[in-house]
Amino acid sequence: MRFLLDAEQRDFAASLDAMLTAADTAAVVRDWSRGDHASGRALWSRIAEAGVFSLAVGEKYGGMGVRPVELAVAFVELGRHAVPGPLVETVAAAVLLAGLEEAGPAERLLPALASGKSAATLTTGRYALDADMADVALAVADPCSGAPRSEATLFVTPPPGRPDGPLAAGSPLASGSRSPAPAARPDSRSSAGPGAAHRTPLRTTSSPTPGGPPPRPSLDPARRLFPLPSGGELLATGPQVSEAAARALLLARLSTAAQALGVGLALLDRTVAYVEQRTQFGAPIGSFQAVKHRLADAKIALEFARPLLFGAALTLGPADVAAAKVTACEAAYRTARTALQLHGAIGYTAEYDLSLWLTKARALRTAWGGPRECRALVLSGGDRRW
Amino acid sequence: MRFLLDAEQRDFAASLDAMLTAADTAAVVRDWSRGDHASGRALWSRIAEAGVFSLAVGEKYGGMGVRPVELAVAFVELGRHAVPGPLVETVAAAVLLAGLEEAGPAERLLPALASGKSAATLTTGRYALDADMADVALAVADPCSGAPRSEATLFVTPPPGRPDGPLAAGSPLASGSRSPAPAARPDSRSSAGPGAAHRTPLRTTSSPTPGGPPPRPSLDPARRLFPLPSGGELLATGPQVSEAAARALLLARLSTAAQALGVGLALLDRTVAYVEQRTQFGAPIGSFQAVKHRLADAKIALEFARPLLFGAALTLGPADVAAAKVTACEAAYRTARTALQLHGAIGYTAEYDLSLWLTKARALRTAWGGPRECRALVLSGGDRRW
Amino acid sequence: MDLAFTQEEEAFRAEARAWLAAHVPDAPLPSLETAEGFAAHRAWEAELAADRWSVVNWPVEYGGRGADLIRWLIFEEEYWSAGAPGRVGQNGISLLAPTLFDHGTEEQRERVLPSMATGEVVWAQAWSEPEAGSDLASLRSRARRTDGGWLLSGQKTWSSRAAFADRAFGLFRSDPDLPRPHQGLTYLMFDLRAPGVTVRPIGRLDGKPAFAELFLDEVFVPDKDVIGEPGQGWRIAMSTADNERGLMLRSPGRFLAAAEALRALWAERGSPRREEDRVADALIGARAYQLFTHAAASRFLDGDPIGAESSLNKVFWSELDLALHETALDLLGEEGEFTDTPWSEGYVFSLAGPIYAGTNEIQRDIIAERLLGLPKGRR
Amino acid sequence: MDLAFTQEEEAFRAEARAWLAAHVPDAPLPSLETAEGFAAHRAWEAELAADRWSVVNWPVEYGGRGADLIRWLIFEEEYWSAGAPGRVGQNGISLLAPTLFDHGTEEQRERVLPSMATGEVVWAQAWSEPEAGSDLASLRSRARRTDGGWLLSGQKTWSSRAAFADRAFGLFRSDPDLPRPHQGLTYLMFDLRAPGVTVRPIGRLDGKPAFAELFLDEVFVPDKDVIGEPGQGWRIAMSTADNERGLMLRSPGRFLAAAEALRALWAERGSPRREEDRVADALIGARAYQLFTHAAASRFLDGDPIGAESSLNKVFWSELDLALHETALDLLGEEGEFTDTPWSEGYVFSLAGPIYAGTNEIQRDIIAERLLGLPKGRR
Repeated sequence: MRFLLDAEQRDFAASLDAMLTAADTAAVVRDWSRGDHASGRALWSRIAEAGVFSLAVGEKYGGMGVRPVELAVAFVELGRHAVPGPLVETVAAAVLLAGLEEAGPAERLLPALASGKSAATLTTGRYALDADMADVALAVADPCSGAPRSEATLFVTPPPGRPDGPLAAGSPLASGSRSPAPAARPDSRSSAGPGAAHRTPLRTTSSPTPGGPPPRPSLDPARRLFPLPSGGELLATGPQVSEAAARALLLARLSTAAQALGVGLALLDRTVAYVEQRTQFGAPIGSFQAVKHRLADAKIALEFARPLLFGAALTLGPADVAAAKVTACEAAYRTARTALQLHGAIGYTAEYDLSLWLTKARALRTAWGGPRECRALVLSGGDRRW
Repeated sequence: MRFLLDAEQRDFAASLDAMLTAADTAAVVRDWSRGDHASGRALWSRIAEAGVFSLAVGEKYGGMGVRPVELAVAFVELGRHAVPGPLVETVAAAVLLAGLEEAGPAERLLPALASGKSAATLTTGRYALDADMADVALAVADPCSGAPRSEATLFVTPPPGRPDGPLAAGSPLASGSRSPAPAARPDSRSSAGPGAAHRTPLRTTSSPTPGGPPPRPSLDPARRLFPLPSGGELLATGPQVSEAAARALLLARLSTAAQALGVGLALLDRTVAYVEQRTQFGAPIGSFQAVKHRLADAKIALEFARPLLFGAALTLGPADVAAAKVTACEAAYRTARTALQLHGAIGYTAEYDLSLWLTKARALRTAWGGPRECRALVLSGGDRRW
Repeated sequence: MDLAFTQEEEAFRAEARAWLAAHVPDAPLPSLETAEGFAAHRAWEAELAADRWSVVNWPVEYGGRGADLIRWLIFEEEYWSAGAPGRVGQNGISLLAPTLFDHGTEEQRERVLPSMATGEVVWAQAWSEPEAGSDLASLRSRARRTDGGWLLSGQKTWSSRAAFADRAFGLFRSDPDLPRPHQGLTYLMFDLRAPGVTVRPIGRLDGKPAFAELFLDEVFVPDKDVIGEPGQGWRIAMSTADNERGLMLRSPGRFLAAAEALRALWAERGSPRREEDRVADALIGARAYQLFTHAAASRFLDGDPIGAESSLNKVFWSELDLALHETALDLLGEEGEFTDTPWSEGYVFSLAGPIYAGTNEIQRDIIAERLLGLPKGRR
Repeated sequence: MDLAFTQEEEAFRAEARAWLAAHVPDAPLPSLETAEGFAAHRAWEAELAADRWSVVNWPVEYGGRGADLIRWLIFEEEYWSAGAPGRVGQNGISLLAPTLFDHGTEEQRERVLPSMATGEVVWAQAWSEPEAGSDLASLRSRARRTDGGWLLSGQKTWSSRAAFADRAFGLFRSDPDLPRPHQGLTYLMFDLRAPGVTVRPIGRLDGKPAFAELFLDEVFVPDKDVIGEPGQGWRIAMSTADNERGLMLRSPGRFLAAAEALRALWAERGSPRREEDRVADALIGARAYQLFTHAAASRFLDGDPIGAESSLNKVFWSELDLALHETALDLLGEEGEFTDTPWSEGYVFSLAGPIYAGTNEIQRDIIAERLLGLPKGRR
């Protein structure tokens, strides 16, 4: 038992951190929030080059095998730098595709996801993150609802301008072209109904398809959540989808927990730096005991979320992953509240970069399993005895 | 609308406070906790002389009419001085007896309760406070359970050595004599079963009846809760009991809320005084910002419980009373936690008087309606719109 | 001690309720923090003012009804319970007007108040500066004497409403040579469209321009727009901080209405027991705040000043507001992150509560030192 | 990075589990804080020691098994999961023994440790004094040089276990003339039954004599009972405060077992959804503490010192313990006030957690200053 990142893992974190520090991610986030994906796409490629997406893809599809610990390491850094885009969703999509019985979809789509040529979005609900820029859009019909697990189905959209469909080899990133209107599926249900089987058209333009629905505004401007139109092309169905989706959900939740921890760590660092230089009443406010204790509490919350995250990465037990998710997100949100309070009014402004982390901390709490769902999972047990 | 205590009410509080301050209530509490009621009985008489119990008794029975505001004023002071005994229970018993259709029980018992010649205990559950010293012991068969309200029954025990029973005129305080074993009631259920109709024998000895069950130990040593033996003499039955008991419960809850607020105020006062004189690291610990902020939070909690208490006294709405109960008790407990933390080890000792308030703050939380029950009542509405 | 309203007060309540039932817009107005919403809210102020409901507690001659604090509380309960719009004139009405009543000249009151009451002139506050947040006495913006008035220079920030407002008020350093920072400040009113004023709107967390930075470059202010004596600005600003304004900053009616809305949301979501405690605590907190305010108003009407206890108030309502909105967002679940829900604007606003009008940290220092008598520390 | 135990570690776990299954008393022992319970717990220490389970991490020659930190963690998990009794020898084993290993003489180790391991000699700590709680350096009790040893005089307090224990250890001021309070302190061991020692038991909140005051009047201590150099007591006491002791003060196994018991209580009470969050948070907290400790142990085994991060530890487990027990009491409802429930003693004990071993306020100061690098304030 050595419950410690090894030197290689620490180096990986450090090199990602250095790359993202140099990339001025705050500016990328602001572009992305406006629907301008150019700088974000460039960053996406560098993240892929660093090997992040390969960590979610098996070796036979050009990846390095699914490596949850390294994914957690990477997503902490992605969160620390508030990197925008369907990062979690691309990981989850890769895991889902690899878990299907048919190898076809994985063979065709995974290499491009691993290499960063494609980005994927994936939804099990009503909204898909960054559906306007994702090259592959997957929708699972509500595997977590009351529906029998064997009924789960998976829809995918063909890449635009590629009539040979999503299973065509390579599936490279097309850009600048608009997707065709998706063919309506007669048996698909209304887009508003819960548990409905949705799909979303694949788009590679840098803004939502003209005439398509705009993203619903999130408090985190970088989170562009698109309502899903009805229709979609059936990719797979049956228990294989449910099983693969369950595993994908675990990885999505784990990655989100890591991202939230990174967001929290960044908020703490920035706030510590701020209170050291901000002077009121003739002293740096960081010398006031009330300020110190709030930051100490944030530190405690984050440092105890960290081992839950890596423990969950090692066991992938549903209760462990749920515990990591709720704890990292609550720690990040608590840190955000502290960061806002100690910055005062400047922290409350959208133009100050802190806001990019503050709003993300709130939004991630409910992404891929909110606090209620995660705590219920912890109580339902199912893991080995802790 | 003048939502302020008038001069008379403020004077009443001040005179009670002065009397109780002079009475060295901490020593009385320690006697009482050992089962030695002599000093407590003496204090009881002085509290009665000050008119406290008269505030729960109608004029025709020798009281001043039921006056919830003045009762709240009085119980804040009783709590502030941690006065032991079935104070709340005596108030509730008086309200219950006066609410029965038959005037007989009230006529016989209330004058002695008002004058302080008798103390009463009252229970709707499994334990009766200070049953070893109460002169009148009443038990209501579970009016709050799922049982139809019309089934509520009221039992009473005859005063010891008075074969003419509890309805005998005067019912003066006997002392030193043991109660006879109560006649078993053939239709009474087991003492352990919830919803059972119990009674408890009247005792005036200063310790529990030899051979009778001892009190179950409470964290608050002054709270001597006796399990109820089966049996009891039926005093009244039917909807009149339920209705009278409901009103008695409101007054019990209100008085407990007031007592808790008083406990919290005393804890705050004592802690403020302590941190001003306790020096560590070369300064009074009351000059440390973390200490100041914890005390400020206690102050806020208590000062916002206060208007809820008096508002509830004016409306006697069940939701208002429940809100006052849960808020005053949470504020008192929160203040107790702060008081303990800021006193450090000395506060953790039974011999230091602070402990008498600390442990009472915890115990009152669940007396006469715990947080869960009170919050549920608030949500169930039933009051006018706030 | 009673909570009973007089027949006249009940009649006042009935009149307010009836007027509101007839006039409150069916659909919510657009956000106050947008140009479109600002205009709509300004029109609503005019509608209120037309029937003397915009400033009920002002004297009749300035557009009010001469209502006392009790009637003001009644009006606010009815106002928020009716779902009426936010008040775009709040800064002027609750911050500037009390100062004018106490320290202004009759000429100033006659000139400023009626147009404030109708919303024709909307006022922004201009207190903070980049280096003077909680430590307000360290203001640097200057007022320099000139013929017939003053020239303002410097930078103000976090000026709420200033993105769309007409005029502003604040403190300026008119004598920089005095030894203590509280000395030599002057209280002035100025036009946000005067030459030399640059208004840069600032977006708050959800992007809406809820406040602005003001850059002032030799902005001329005539003597008639100085409130009180020059150099006495700090004393003037603080003297009204401790009066009923501490009571009137956030009315109980707002929180009672919000808590009822929360209860309705909770019921609509199937009354989850898991959130029961938090919903109950929001209802209880709103009730506690209402009754606390009733008690404070009663004391005030009996002639007692409202002092440091307004710090209790500030911490309580700001934490209540935040907890209430966080509970609502949690009830919304995944929908909670969207800014187009009925709860988002209130949540974002509630996040600022513990910061503005004196941070809650400062308020706790005040409670500890002034109400509990603890020794001053270095903080 | 892994959480996997070796085959040898798993075998160690199996051996511990089997032994505990065979030996843990069926019924709980009487409270440790009573004379009867103290004796029963002392006998239990002997039973543990007979099979070398009382001090698994000590070297074999002193009665241990030479277990590393990982095995210690495994043992503790099994120990508390088996519902085994509290450890009456804890003060000596976790506070004095590490100091003897680092700073004692071989003679001292041979003399002191074996009887500590068997419970034959139970040790009390004697750190605090009436005027020196959090500010430990301000100790006043004196050690005065005499022939062949020292004479101790003064008063110690909050000496846990001292009501029934045999010996004690603590710091005494041997040179009162030095300018800084940390200087001139000497670390000594002494007999609680020596002439000149008066032990006055002190009842904690529930009345049980969990600690005592010690009045020392010219108590003779031979030189052989001085640990390290005279005058170096502070350095010696602190040097082991930052090592693995910070890790071993409260083992994760205790909280894992308590959280599981809470889950069982919750289930027994009908799994009320209202308490679901708090029960889940107790389980999660215990798991987090387990994994945090695993990580810290791994770093320690890699040669990194355990420094100020033990302050994170202290605040976390003490708050977890309190929240866990408050939840249990709330689940018990009206029964929660009784001291004869299985939860009462744990609750009362948990109340002290944020106070002893450095108050949580001090720990937060340390976290802020040493881990976050914030400037020292006046506190």
